[in-house]
Amino acid sequence: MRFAFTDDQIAFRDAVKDLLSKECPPEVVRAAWPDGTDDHGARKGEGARADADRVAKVWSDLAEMGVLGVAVAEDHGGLGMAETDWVLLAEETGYAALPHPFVETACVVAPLLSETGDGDGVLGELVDGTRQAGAVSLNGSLVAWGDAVTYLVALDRRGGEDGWSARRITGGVALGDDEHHRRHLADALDAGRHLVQLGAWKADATLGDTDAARRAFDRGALGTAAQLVGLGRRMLDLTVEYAAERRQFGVPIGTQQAVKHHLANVAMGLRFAAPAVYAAAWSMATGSPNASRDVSAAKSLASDAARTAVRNTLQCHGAIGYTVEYDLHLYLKRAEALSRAWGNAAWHRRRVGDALDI
Amino acid sequence: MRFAFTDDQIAFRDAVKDLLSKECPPEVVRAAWPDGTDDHGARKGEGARADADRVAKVWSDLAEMGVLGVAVAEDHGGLGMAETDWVLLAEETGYAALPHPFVETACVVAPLLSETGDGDGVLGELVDGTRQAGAVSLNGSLVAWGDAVTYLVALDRRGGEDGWSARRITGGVALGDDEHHRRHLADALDAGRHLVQLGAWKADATLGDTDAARRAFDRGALGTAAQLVGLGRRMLDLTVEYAAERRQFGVPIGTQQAVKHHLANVAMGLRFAAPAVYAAAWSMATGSPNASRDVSAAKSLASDAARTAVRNTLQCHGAIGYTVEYDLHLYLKRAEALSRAWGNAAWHRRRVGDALDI
Amino acid sequence: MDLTWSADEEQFRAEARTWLEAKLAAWRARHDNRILSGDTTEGFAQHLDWERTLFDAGYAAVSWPTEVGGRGASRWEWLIFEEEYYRAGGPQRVTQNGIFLLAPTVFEFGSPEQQAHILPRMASAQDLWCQGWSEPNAGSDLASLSSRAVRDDERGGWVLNGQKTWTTRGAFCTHLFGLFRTDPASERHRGLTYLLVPLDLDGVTVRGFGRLDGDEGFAEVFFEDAFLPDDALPGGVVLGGVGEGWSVAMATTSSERGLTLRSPGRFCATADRLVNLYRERSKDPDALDPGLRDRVVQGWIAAEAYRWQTLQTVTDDAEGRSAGAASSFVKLWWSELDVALHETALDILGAEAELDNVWSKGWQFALSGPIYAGTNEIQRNIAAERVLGLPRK
Amino acid sequence: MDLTWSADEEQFRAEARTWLEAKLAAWRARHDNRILSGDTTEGFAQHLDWERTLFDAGYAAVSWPTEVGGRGASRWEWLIFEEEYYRAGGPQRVTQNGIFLLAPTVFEFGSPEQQAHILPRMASAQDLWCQGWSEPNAGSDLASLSSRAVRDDERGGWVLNGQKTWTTRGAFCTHLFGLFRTDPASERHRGLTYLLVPLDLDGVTVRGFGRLDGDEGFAEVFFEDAFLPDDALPGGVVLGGVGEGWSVAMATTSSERGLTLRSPGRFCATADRLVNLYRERSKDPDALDPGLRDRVVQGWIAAEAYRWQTLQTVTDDAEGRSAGAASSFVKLWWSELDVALHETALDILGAEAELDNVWSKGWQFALSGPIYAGTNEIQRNIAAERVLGLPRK
Repeated sequence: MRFAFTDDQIAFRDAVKDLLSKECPPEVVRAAWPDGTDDHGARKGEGARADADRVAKVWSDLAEMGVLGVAVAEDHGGLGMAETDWVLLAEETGYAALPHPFVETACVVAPLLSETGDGDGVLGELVDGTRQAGAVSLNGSLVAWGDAVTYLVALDRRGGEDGWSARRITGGVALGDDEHHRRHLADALDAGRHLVQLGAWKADATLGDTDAARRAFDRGALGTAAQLVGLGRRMLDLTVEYAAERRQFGVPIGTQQAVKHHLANVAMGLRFAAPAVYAAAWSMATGSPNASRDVSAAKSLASDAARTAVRNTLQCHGAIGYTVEYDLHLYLKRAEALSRAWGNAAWHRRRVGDALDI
Repeated sequence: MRFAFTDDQIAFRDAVKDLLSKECPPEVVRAAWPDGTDDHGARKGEGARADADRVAKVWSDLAEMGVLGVAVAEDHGGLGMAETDWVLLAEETGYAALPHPFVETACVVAPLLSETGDGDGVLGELVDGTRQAGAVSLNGSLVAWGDAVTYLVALDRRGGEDGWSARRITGGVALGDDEHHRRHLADALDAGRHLVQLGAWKADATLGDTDAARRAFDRGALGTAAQLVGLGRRMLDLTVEYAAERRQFGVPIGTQQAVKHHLANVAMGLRFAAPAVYAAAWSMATGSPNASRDVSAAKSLASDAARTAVRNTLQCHGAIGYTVEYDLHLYLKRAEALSRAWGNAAWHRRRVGDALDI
Repeated sequence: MDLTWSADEEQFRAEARTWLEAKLAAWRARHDNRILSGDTTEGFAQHLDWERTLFDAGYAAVSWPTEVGGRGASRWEWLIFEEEYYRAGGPQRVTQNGIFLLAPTVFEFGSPEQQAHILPRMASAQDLWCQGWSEPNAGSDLASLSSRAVRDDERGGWVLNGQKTWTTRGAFCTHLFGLFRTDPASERHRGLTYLLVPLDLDGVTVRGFGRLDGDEGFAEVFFEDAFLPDDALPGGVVLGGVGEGWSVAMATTSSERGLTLRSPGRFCATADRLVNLYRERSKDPDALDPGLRDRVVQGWIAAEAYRWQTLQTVTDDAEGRSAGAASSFVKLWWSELDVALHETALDILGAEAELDNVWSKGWQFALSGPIYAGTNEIQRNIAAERVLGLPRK
Repeated sequence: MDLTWSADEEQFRAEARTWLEAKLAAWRARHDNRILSGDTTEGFAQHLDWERTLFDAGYAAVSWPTEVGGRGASRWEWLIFEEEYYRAGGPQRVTQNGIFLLAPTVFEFGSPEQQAHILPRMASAQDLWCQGWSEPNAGSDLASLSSRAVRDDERGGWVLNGQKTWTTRGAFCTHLFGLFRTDPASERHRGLTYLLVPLDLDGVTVRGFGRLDGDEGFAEVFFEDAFLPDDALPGGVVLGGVGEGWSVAMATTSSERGLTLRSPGRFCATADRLVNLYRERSKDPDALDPGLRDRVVQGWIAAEAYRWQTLQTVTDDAEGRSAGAASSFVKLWWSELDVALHETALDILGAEAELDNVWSKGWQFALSGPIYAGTNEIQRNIAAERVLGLPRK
């Protein structure tokens, strides 16, 4: 029994953390927000913008570091690592609110293709960062970074855990097929996610068996859970700093018990979600029969912890947090979006309930 | 439109409040707790005891004031008053944690018999206080003050709102028929409720139609909701007083924001439950088609408000509230018991959902 | 107790309902059924058109006397109108900060000349008022504000310096009402004056900026030696006396915290829509979490409780039993209810919740409720201290 | 990361499981399958019988060295034993305040002579220790205590005066460990001494009183010129030095707040029983609110999260990465989890919840969790200040 990461895993995490803190600061996250007004007339991401080239650079830097191929077999050009190796990296991409489909590309599609033979021959491009992958799950139709992804997979479940399927989406009014649907970003809460709404689509073939599909979905939920923990920590860090500085009634607001208790609750949720996320990574990495149950437990805890963080950190900021000029909203909206992506907390609890046979 | 009680209604309430504050202080509530140890070896109500005669006296005093016949027609010897007249009285019996079946006798069974002809000829005794009535509802089998009541009604619902029935329980191993089951108090959370567990029973006849039965149940839920509001207010009063006096860290604990917020939440819950309870009384009194829905909304709000009061007032007291020597537990346990009696909050919300056709 | 409406009131309701239905449809049609947020440049103009439609029918400020642009409706009729307004899907009132926050203060503290000038122009949306309370260092702690007005007797007016911020719809308004420090030696809530300021003065700069949802709902207002002449408005620019700003403002603030800004109609309408959403979506029960029905009903009941509580409060008020500081409970209730109703809707919508729609936009708006008009933490302090009597220190 | 148990550990688990099953059944049979609460006079005697059964097999304090009555088990084995103990339905340990609160302090601060005397007698339940921390005016504010011990060099000992209260199981214990003010001029946390006090001294009066559930779980302990001779215990009655009481006590308090008192086994077992209760009751789905399943699963997951978090903490501890003040989060989590698990069970039970049973008694017990060992409000302050670094004042 040893519940801790190896020194190598920590070192890799630290390297990615360093890279993201330099190359993906708030102004880069902000630069990924679309310019101009949306259909409602609002300028959602308004504020100082970084050079848009920097947005692309983060992704190629990550590719260079090998991060995008972390879960791809070595003979496919990856690092051949397991969930326990990348879960901390996913957490850091959450902390940075990385404006790219890291989970979909590196945690879901690339390892799925690596496992099922890469019949479409795209794995090399996914690993070297020249192509991004997307994934929709649970009959969803919203593709994150749908204007950029050029390889799209649907992960669905029909009739219980044995009914999982992974299909490549190719035809119909799917991504890229139809100029009207292509690159038209939906107006959404987190415009930095570049959501594209998928129309009716078709699939030409199934990728792998039901087990591979289930594991692909579980990796998506796990990676998202890790990102939520990272996002929660970012919101907490921002708020602790603000609460120590901001003065009202002659004292820093952080001296107020109400503020302390709000933030203690945020920290508590994250402190108990994180080990569950790491344990789920271990269950996945070791092929535990409880892997799906553990992933679902982790995602529900992480979703709930992130939502507590959203509510409490906004409240502790007050009006300044309620503006798009201040950075909090970048992380807050990502967290709110991801808390429902890949199954919300209640969906995952129902799955745990099924596993517990109740 | 006028959402307020009449001067007469307030005056009657004040008279009952005065009576109960004199005749039903905590030591009288405590005197109603059984002496000695229970089956687990615990002495649950331990502490200073009042003369047990005082327990009986409150009931006869209430009878003398006409309170027990408040909802009985004048030609049956009652005051012929409506729900809006007695809802505040019920609230006061909650505030006092009156150790008698006020709701069952005065709000449920007496008006039911008054309406359905009093075939058993017991109404006079119910009104003059020489007999107490009990009621079980929703397939329940626990009779409050089951050692004292000698007229027992079952109110059940089968298959929706049209399936209500009111039956007098007479045969089987019911109350009073069998020495073994009679007066054997069940060990329970609130020993002051003198719960008796009913065995298999039979009924000889149905009292009134389905509508009369439904209204009898609704009056039970309404009276209990009012008692819960009263109990919540009592717990709040006790705690505000304690928090202003008790000093820790050199200041009254009531200066701590955490204590303030706990108690503000208690007060808020009660402030919004109370009008819903009064509005439900009005709906009942005027035969509104929404009466059952309004009663259920009121009971769910009152149950939730009382539970918040239970949790928060205990927490604000700390260890002293966690003893049977201090009075808080008398009200706290009654509130916890009544929050589930006559349908818990979730049951009543399901009933409101049915009424909303969802 | 009588919880029924009189025949006259029912008549008032029926008229309002018919009128709203027709006029809202016509308004939408005039704008190609594409109504933008009132907190954007284009949307604000659409909403002004709606405000003038309301005014023409005497519905802009139903409870005001007809002389100043209202309809002389009773408090009860006002509640009825609000119920109908939100039931019909009427939009947020872009004039609300004037009508619901400034106007009560003008009625209480304004001179007859001020009332005669300000109120009709406000009701008709000729003058558009925004609130100048908060400053960068004075949010929850309003008494710490530092924007100052220096008397210039020679020119006959005030010289304004400082900055206001989080000024709702400031970028679209013509006038600002706010507190300025007129006694430079004063501290906290002393030495403040309530001033009425046209925003087109030289030295006043308004910069709109985005709220959480990106709408330009906020503005910063900068005052740099801006000269405010005494005759900028007929009857003068001081409301309620020099140095009296705090107590005058508190009257407005308690309006903001109290009944007027948030009538139950808005929340009951939202709750009804939530019930409808659930009814629609539960046709496919597999897609919904079974716990959601309970949450929907809980929201509906809480909105209903708010309605009952309001009817009780209005009665008490009419009969001289004032609620006083109890308005803190009201603000806590509606603001947390609004978040809960929208959060439940988002959970029903599932993945769709991420897309902009009435519920997701409404959720973002609801999140401001526990913050503005005194954070809910401060409201809980007030409730505990002033209503329950817990010790301050 | 390796979340599997070694073959030796699995062997340890299997032995414990077999032993517990057999011995618990035998113990219950010895008492006619009528086990009373350990906090009643009759029940305490039954539980002492159980404690001695544990001791005889080396299971009373598995992680202690064998020389002082333990089994020399690793921290991991201790966790395994606790899991098996609660899974088997083992009773609350009536010796726990000695074994889990005093013993860690004796290991850290006790002289070899004190250790050799106190620990084996504690493990074997010959001496039964209760905690003398709280006083009527010193609950959450422990540093304000005023019970005093005056040095009497002539007689060679201490004269005790004052009162302790809320002393768990004080009425059944033989010894008390607690803090006494030995420097009369001192204030707050200075000038205190950690004393070990036999309760049969002249001048010591113990009065048991009822906890919320009526069990005599609390006692008041009165000291009236009670003389505590230095040789009342071999090695002396002072633990850790005169005047050092506060820092010595904080070591114990952090044990109380940390891992040792509340191993995840207890909550995982409760969660498993809750799952079983739901499975049983959901056979009649009409009787159950559909939202209950979600709450059951939520409780189960939270218990599981506690287990993972504990495994992480034990690893960190073993590898020298101390959790420090983070134990406040642990106390918050398990105490609120315990209430939630029991509340959910009561809601499943419906009307039956009112009757005494394992869930309703457990619920009352759970309500003490957010209060004792530092209220949850104080724990949140500590977590915010010491872990997050928010300013104290």
